[in-house]
Amino acid sequence: MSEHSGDTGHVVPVSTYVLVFLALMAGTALTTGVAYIDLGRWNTVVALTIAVTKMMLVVLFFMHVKYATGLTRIVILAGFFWLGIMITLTCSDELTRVWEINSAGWGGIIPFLLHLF
Amino acid sequence: MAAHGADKHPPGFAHQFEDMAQQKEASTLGMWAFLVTEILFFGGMFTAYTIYRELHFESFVTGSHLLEVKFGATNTYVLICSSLTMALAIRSAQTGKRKGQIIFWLILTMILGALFLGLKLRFEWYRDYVDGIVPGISWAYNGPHAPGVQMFMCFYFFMTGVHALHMVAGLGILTVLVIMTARNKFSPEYYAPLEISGLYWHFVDIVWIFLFALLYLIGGRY
Amino acid sequence: MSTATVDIHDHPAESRVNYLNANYGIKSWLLTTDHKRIGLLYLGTITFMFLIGGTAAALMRLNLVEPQGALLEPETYNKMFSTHGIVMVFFFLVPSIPATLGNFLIPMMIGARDVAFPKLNLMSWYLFITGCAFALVAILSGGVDTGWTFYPPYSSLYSHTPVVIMALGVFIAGFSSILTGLNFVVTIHKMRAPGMTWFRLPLFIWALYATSLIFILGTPVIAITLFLLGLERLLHVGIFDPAIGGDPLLFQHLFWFYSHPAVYIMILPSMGVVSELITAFSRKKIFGYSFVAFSSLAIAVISFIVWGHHMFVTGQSIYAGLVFSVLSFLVAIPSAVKVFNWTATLYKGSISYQAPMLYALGFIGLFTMGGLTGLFLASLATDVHLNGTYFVVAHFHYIMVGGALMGYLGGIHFWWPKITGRLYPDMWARVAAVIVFVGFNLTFFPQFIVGYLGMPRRYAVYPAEFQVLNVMSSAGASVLAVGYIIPLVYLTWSMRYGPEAGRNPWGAAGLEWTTPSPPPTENFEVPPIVTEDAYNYPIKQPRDYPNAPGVARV
Amino acid sequence: MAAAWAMIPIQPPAASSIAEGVDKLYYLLTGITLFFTVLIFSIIFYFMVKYRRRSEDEVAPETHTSMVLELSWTIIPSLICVVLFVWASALYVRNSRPPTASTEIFVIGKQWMWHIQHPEGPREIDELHVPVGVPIKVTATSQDVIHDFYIPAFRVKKDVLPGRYTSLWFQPTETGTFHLFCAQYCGTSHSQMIGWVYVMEPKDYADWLAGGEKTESMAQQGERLFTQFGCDSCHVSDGTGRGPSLAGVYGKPEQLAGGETRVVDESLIRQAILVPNSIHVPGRQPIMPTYQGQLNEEQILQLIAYVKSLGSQERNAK
Repeated sequence: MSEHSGDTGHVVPVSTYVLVFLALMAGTALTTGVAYIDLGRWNTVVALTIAVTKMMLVVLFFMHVKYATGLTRIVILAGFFWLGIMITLTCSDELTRVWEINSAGWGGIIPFLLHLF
Repeated sequence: MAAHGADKHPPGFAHQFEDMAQQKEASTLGMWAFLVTEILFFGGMFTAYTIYRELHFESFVTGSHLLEVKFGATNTYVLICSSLTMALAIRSAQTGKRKGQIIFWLILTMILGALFLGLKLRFEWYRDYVDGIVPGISWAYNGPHAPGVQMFMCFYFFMTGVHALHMVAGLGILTVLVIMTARNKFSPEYYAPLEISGLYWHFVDIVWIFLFALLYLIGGRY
Repeated sequence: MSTATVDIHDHPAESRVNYLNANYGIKSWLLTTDHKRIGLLYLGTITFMFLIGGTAAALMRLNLVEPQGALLEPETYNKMFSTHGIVMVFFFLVPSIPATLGNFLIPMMIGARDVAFPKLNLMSWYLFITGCAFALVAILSGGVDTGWTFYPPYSSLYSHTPVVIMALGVFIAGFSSILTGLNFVVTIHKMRAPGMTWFRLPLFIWALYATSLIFILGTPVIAITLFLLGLERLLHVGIFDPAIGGDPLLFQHLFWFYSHPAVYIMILPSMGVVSELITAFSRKKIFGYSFVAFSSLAIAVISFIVWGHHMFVTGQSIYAGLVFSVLSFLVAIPSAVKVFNWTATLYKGSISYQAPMLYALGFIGLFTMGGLTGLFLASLATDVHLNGTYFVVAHFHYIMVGGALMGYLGGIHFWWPKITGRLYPDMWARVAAVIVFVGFNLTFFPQFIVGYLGMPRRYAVYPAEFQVLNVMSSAGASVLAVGYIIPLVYLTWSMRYGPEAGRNPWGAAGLEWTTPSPPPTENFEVPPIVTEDAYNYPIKQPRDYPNAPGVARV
Repeated sequence: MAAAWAMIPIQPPAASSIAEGVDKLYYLLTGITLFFTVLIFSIIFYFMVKYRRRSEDEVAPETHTSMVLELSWTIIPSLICVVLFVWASALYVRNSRPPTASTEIFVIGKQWMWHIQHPEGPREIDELHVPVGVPIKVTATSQDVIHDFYIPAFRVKKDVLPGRYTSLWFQPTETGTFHLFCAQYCGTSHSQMIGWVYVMEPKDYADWLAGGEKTESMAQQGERLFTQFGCDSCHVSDGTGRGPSLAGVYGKPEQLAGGETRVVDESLIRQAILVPNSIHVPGRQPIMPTYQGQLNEEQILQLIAYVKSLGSQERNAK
């Protein structure tokens, strides 16, 4: 038979839900406010960090992953891992095309490879 | 191991399973696997967005400033409220509350979902149409970075459009849940349809959280 | 395998209630939630699609007999190879083994009554035929001419054919794949019989588990990509449009993120089938069970990080080229491990050569060649010359036809007695297997050479110096066609006139052989409890193959 | 019979300096493929005969998984793959870097023909004349869909993309006539988008260039466009205009806003003409208007040739 484990029927107290809800509302207010402050490149970092935090709150409490089995967590992580593969390897092409022309920085790897062989 | 063929099956039990616990685990795992496909479905657009944002940064900032933060933020609040009401609807079923209470939370969730779509349509998409910043349908933008801004607006409409389609599907699912609740289908032993529909609803909420950050707040609004 | 003692001397199939005669009428099929019947619905559908794709291929090969085109206008030829590619990839090969044999066998092999979500399973089939219907509408309204790859900007802004309808068909069929994969993953995780631990699973299950992971993780990306392409075509502006700074290569990245793993959707289930066939017909435990099992998972994971080798000459960054090249070589290793383990399984076996085994051995040979010629394309310097030529066409046909299709035919022949309760004439089946093997090599081996000579693919007309090799290839294709038609005839014949098969005509191990043929609706008379590893040859229960081909009748 | 086999071609002409290296690797790969195919087939045949089932009740003896075998057929293929990767990649990197003193040719692909332009002025359609023994760099773009510039005899191939430049290079080693193919499906007449490459002795090539009708060089045509579109009103050569002087910029690294440094090449000049405000040079206002839609691909190439000629004049002066 299959592995029966984990407490999928965990009842989360209403107070937890309300606290998470308030945190999410506060997070939204915060991220909107920060957008009006000039942080340069850091604006994006802050906006994404807050978005990821909000996502974690929703996933862990509203979606009960805090109380879920290891299998559920692996499934979720796999989803994000594969999204990471897609973004990383696509960027490895799209964002390095100008490197070929630019001999500085990583572009220097080509003469290096030529030397090697 | 629960013996198959026990005389009395709880309501909602499907014959291919051994017991309710196995059935519930299966449906939860199934829903999570489906959400993984959704991550990658939206992920295709997020990948494209990431790359173009890097390549056409200035255009994307200019395009982003055509959107109004107040509507994006309001809609974020609305969706977070709907997530709370959804969670409370499931909790009511879990703890065996009267069906009236479950239906109350479900309908409140639907109202909030409909409010989101209404705001989006009336105050954003319709105005964009009037202002001529809908690529391919009504395009009259003449400002700086015109090609890149058009690209940004393509992303804006494709991403929020696909998200809105998911909201509409969610409203359909909620309607079915209300009917099922009214017909006394759920009990503290069997509420898996509520639970997994909740997962879907929260997922759609999460997608919006990212869309709000990426489309409205990108590169700051100062 | 079952500890319960079951009288294996079944009454004739007609007098027993089984999944085929449990109820009758068209409605009992169209509304069925029985995984076995759904498998057969798929079998019928994909056979029909195979005939369409095969007809397109036949017309192409006929046209290429003469350099100036023997039959078709270039425009028609372009539609033919597009139809062939789209139908064969999305509507035949991707669903072939998973949706037919997988649906039929997964619950039986793990000792379950059905898949986890039977209604969802039926919905998958309805989605699939809806996708097929869209594809047929597109074909009947003239056909698309984009190639199966749908590269923009040709497909989005230049083609004058019903691209949106065809893309929609593929999009819908994609959702069918997603739901099938999801169903399989949950079934394998949650529905295994008592005692059926992960390492007692037949390797077919491991292979389909790996395949299902690709369905779940890859298919959504092709869905959204084709969706964006359709929008671009409808709105005349979109994210792949170079006029507004879009990058057509981004489409190729997203397309191959799914479509390269899709090759492994086709080949992994075949590898699973071959693991079953090799063990059954040499009566041996598989050599290196865990290596074969984990190599399936390794292939599934690695398949997602190699897609850039389709783009070495497209203007992709040289750095990405280097990364994708080294990753592409990685996939050779688990593939090699599988081939060597199958070969080693034969060592000291008791090998018999019934038709399924001939297909399995043919698979190993052709897959070896297909895999090794892949090295030419993973190597950057040679890929520059060979990419986009007939060498690539030959290479992927060795994998997708020599590999995937041989495995599919082998599997159909192996489990046919279980599915229908009938035996087919083994002699005809052996003849057909040999014809397929010979015809296949005649068709595709010359294409390696003509590709190295520089003949680009998708050419309706070509320089005269390539004619000899093209004529050879077309001649081989006609042999191959005969090899495909013969099984269609005798398998259909056997459904009515074949002798009763009994439970286990091959003397094979595995839960599916412990139940009557055809199986009862709930698969097993007594829910099985598993106490042994897979492939525990010699099987301990009495063998039952009175009518088996090649066996002396008492 | 032997004569019939001889009719089957098995090798394309090898007529560039790149071909030899590629062919060597090809033969190595063919050797590896043959070796393993023969190995697997022979083992299978041997087992098929030796261990064929002799009686229906035959019981196969149990054999156990051998870690040594498993490891060896994991590690040996891995080592072969490492060697192949290193060899193929080194060759590829070398084959993708044109020698600095290459002669340039410009190619525009459109459905369904190849427009080829020599810097000296002559234009050709579906024909390419080149001198033997000289490295030649091809810079290509497309007016519509994706094409692919493929010369099998030289073992070179590159996609030709709309909105972007790609390039390849080759050095012909033999005179003769060779196929030019489009190797990326581009629509109805894809298979007729083919042409010929004529490799000539340098003297014959010079005669060919001089013959035919007299045309201005690409740089001269670009200079006229430079005036016609009013580029010279801002880009004044002494640097006093509203835009920077373009003298000598080609090939020099330019510091851009955000700390990025890019060498001024064909792609950057193209970007500057079509999407000027995507390039920020510190201390300059983004006032240049876009010329998208006003210039065709050929004119852009001519302008680039002109800008490049300014650079070489400056270098010559030094």
